[in-house]
Amino acid sequence: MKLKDLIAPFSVWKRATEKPYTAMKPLSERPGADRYRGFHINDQEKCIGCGSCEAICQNGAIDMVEVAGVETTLTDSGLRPRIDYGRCCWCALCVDICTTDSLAMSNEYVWIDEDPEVFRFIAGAEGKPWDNSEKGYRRSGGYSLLDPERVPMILEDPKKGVTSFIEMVKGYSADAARQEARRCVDCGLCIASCPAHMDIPDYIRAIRDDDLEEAVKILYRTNPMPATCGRICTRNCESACAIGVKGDPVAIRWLKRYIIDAVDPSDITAALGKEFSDSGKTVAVIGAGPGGLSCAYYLARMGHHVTVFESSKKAGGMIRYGVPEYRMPYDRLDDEIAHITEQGVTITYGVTIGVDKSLDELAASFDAVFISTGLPDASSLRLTGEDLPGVLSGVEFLERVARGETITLGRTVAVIGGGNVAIDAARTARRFGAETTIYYRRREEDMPADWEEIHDAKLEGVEIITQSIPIQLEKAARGKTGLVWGRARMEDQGPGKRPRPVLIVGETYTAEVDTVISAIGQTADLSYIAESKTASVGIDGNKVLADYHGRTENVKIFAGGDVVNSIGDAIAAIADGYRAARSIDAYVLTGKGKT
Amino acid sequence: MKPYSDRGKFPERTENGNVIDLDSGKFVKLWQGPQHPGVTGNMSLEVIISGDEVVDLTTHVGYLHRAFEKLIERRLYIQSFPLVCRICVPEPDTNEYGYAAAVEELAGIQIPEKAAWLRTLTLEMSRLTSFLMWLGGQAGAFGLGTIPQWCLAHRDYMLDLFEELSGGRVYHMYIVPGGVRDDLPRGFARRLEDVLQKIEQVMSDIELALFSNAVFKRRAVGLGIITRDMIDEYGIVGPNARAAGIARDLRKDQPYLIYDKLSFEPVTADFSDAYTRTLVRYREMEQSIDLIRQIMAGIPEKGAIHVRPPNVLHWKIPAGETYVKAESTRGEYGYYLVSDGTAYPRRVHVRGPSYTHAVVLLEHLALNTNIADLPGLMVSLHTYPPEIER
Amino acid sequence: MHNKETLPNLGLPEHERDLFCDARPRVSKPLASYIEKFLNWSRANSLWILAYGTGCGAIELRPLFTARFDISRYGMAPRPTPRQASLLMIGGYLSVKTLKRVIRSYEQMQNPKFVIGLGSCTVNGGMYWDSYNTINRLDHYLPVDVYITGCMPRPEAIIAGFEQLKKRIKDGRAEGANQYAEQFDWYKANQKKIITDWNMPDYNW
Amino acid sequence: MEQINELKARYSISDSRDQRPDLGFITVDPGRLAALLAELQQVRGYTHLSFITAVDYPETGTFQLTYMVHNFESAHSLGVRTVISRDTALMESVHHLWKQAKTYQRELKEMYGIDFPGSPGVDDPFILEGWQGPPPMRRDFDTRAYSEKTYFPRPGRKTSDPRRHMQSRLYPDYTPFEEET
Repeated sequence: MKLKDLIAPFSVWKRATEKPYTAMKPLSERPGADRYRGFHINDQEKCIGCGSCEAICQNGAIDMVEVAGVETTLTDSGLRPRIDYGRCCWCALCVDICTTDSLAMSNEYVWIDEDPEVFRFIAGAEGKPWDNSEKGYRRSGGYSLLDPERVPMILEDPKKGVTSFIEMVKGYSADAARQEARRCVDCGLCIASCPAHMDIPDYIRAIRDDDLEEAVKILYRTNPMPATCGRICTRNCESACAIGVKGDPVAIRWLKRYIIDAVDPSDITAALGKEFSDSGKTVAVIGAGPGGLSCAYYLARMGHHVTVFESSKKAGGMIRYGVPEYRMPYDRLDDEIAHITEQGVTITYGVTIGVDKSLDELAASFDAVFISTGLPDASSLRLTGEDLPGVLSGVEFLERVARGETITLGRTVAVIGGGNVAIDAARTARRFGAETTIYYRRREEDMPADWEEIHDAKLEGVEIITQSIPIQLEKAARGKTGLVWGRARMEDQGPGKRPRPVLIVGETYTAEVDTVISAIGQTADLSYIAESKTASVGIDGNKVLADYHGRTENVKIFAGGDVVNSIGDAIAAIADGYRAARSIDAYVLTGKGKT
Repeated sequence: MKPYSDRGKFPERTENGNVIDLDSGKFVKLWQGPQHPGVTGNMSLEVIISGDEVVDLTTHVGYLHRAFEKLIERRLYIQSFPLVCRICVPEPDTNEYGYAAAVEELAGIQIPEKAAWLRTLTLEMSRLTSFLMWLGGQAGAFGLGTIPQWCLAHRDYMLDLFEELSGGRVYHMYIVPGGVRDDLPRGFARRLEDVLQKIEQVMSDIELALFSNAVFKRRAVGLGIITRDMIDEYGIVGPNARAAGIARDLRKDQPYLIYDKLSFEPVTADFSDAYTRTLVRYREMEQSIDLIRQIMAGIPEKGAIHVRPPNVLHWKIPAGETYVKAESTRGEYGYYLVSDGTAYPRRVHVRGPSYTHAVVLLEHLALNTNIADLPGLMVSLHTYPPEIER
Repeated sequence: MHNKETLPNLGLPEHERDLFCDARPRVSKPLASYIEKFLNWSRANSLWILAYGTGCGAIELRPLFTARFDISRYGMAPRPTPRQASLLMIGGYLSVKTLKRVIRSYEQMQNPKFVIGLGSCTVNGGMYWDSYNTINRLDHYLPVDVYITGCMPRPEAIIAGFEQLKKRIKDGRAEGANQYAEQFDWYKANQKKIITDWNMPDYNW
Repeated sequence: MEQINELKARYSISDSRDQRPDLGFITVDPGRLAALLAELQQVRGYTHLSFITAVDYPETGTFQLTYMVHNFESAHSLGVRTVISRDTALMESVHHLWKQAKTYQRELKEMYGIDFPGSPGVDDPFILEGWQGPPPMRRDFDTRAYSEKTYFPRPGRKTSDPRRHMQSRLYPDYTPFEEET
């Protein structure tokens, strides 16, 4: 032992005069660091109740519960996370996965109680002292667990596409579809927005698991025309998608299309099976559009004998005659209709109710009748000069193209309107080589047409003039038609309302074009109902009055599709058809109608 | 000074082992722990003494068994990273790294360079933090009360830095599969340097107060000698092995993260007893401080910190198996991961160095030591029971 | 053989039963209120903690005892033996094996005695909620005075928890030991339900 | 790995694979395992045993045992795997090669019910105490169900699935078409 070993330890006494380490104030006042993972905060306004936090919590600490003052809407489940601090480990995975970035953590950390039952709270809704904390853990910019970007869709080269009617959207490959399907967080918020309430997360899961047979079964549970909806659906679901809050919504429509394109039509029949009972009941369906076909399909699978009366030569309704072939190839539609007729549905073509057969006759010879005649006629522009020879309606134009008629449009075309029909007409006109311009009253973001359609139309060289109100149509030189239009400004209508276009006095222009196509809406001719003596039902303008279940005031008559609902798209008609099929089934089996 | 191993072997040994007849009155059986300040963590030692000499020792573990490996099997891949850091409380980052690296390897994820630097930084910071706590414990086990006070106070300054960086004091949960969770906060380098200087200062005091302390020397020298031929037989790793002159350090031998870009040499000594092991770890603390400075000098200014894995709620990892290891304060710490291609791991095995150090090695080294030195011996092996039972 | 006042100690081998006390714990009646008030004030200001790190929570107890947080200034100190301690800190999760030792330690502590539960695990199982080896609800096995949330609670939160406990003691509400004695059969039944190899006295005096 | 190729025929090693340059896996018959490990340790320089562990495959009724050995000279780790029957769950002990092997074997006995006859103290409880259920690490043991039954979670928790909740609020009258086949 050295002397140093005895002395050296005492040398540290020199520290005795220094400031002690101890913090003299009560330390409970020390705030957590800026990033501290303290107690949860949740912005109740931003939160949409998707439940991803519950799904990722490995501690089972989160419950989704109802909160007073939060309504359930199509984009908000109305549920909010309640966190059990008897489970939480403050790992902040819930914050990382949050689809809206509403969930975060404060830097507060002191919560003491004598009662073990109190440590459960709905973050952000119980007025905790830390609710408005600015500090605490937030997901950092360089780190995320969710993929905000959609797998890009392969499109036909617009320069090439504009010369023919080949399908523009090529569809996902299996890899791309699985990759896109992985973006889904399985929350199911989208289901409510779909009129047919398709089980979207489940079929997306089936894609992920590569189980297409299961996916097909899920599709046909609510929708007998998935190939159609996979292409032309208005996809309200995607606007409710939780991923869409911060990034691109999951491409639900393209995923649906992938399933049905990847499966051979014969495999669909095999997957669904064909065994069903025979009830011996007969049902007439008027109109072979999506609503009629959907109703017929489900009725047939419920065991009833269905006859569809269609005035045209082919089935499909607006999907065939209103949607151009480059969006909805006819052979895919034919496959889909073939699958429906395989279920035992008879379609009688070229029979117009009210002309060849009356509604009364049908009501007398069938156990029930389903009306789904849609809105086949174009609405009037109500402008002078509408009857000029160079003016035609979008519906008429598209229908004639679909029938294969030859149409001379000339070199320049003006399309009036901003809906899907307007875009379809404009892009079809481009395929006839015409320089096409769309005139729309409001701004581009107000256009009811699908944003991807608008985008693709522009790629194909369609020009869009927004905030332009047509004033009148007049005859112009060299057989042209003059479209007189005025510039509009947008007038604010208060919060939550769409701004209204108002004509700016004095700013008028005239466009001289070869053809004017008006596409501002559609209407129906319901005289065959009004003429009926025994089977008449309530009518309001161009709409048939029917309830949610497709039941009209006449116990035997049911109705659905565009002729009933105000949404006016294919999926709404399909949903109407399905619900009406259930009502009809209940009626023909029990003889009881609306209670 | 006579090392303990020179004492006569007692009790008598036969081919079947020690002859210990508790009824003979020569022996006393004592339970040390789990509720005992002299054991590290929550474990217990079943000690048989004769006089004050330990003649037999059995380690009992399992008091902290939470079935991590079982729980991981029923959690998604992402859900386990908050779980694994709980396996070793004083040094959670090694666990976070091991788990994340194993998952990344099977998933085929290459982490960005900056994330690798940040990971190395946290690993070295946690090494220093863990050693500070251990050094306090080592001094405390020999009855020196002042040094734990210093060490834990300075460890707390390190925890402040961790809190600032990761948002957590003890459980950092900073290393996630794919990278790290956040960049360095503004001004972090300066505050880190301040703390490092404080630690250097206190370490110079510790050097005087501990290594030149007659009490410590007297008790630690010759205690629990690990000879070179024991190393592989017992599976001894880390500072325990390096103190015996075996220059094995995974950071050097099989460099991971960015250790190949840092300059350092494994610390070794040539006689592994409690005193030398303490000294080796003390030098490794100095080395850690140096490494942290090297990292802070070399860390890229800009760059991605995280690669997004596929949606973690249904992240399936291709079937396969791997074993990823890292040099923790105690030595080789590894994660053996088996994936069967589903969203849940088939098996995760956590290999902690204490598994051998605290069981077979301690049981061997404790023989013929003085009962009063047992805590000192145990701490000098640097063991954490949760690694054993997980 | 055993009347209602004694415990059967069936877990012990027969020859050992005589070695252990078989009395039931008794509820201690409070003294006159002003004396009790004074006693409670004294108790609140000298809480001695049993140095038993039962789980992760122990990691944040060490800083408390040392220089930076230094709870000695609140009259608190770690004690190595239950006989000298009045406060048992449950550091989070308890495996069944540890629970057995914790019960033993708790019962060996002298009245009045207090229990603080640290972290989520003591409330509802915490992150080990689905583990086969850890209990979910501490209050089923021991009377708990104060819970501190966190995983782990920071030293500052623990100090705040001590303040709460002191308040509870001064208010005369910290009657855990009496509660344990009153509902002894319920606690014991819960304990024995999960500790299947009960090889110690029914009450560890 | 050249070393391994030499051993291949003698120990009928199947399925050898390089996971990384410094990590390989080989599979060997259970009967040849102890001999192979002895050669690896004593001749081939794989002197360090990192761990022994088991992987449960109830689907095939087997356990895979993995012995991770390490060669410090070549800085190469080798995972020696062997597949044994889940029903008999019996394996030769290697405690004579490495001291710590007995601890691993004791753990495997307790957690998986794999017996290593001759391994010192293999039947002593290691981690668990008074455990009466099946070996808990076996995959058919449901830890969550056990926990809920034994340690009963605190009541009062209730959660709603967003999709069911939205249906009950927004379209309660809608039911999808289920085939009755």
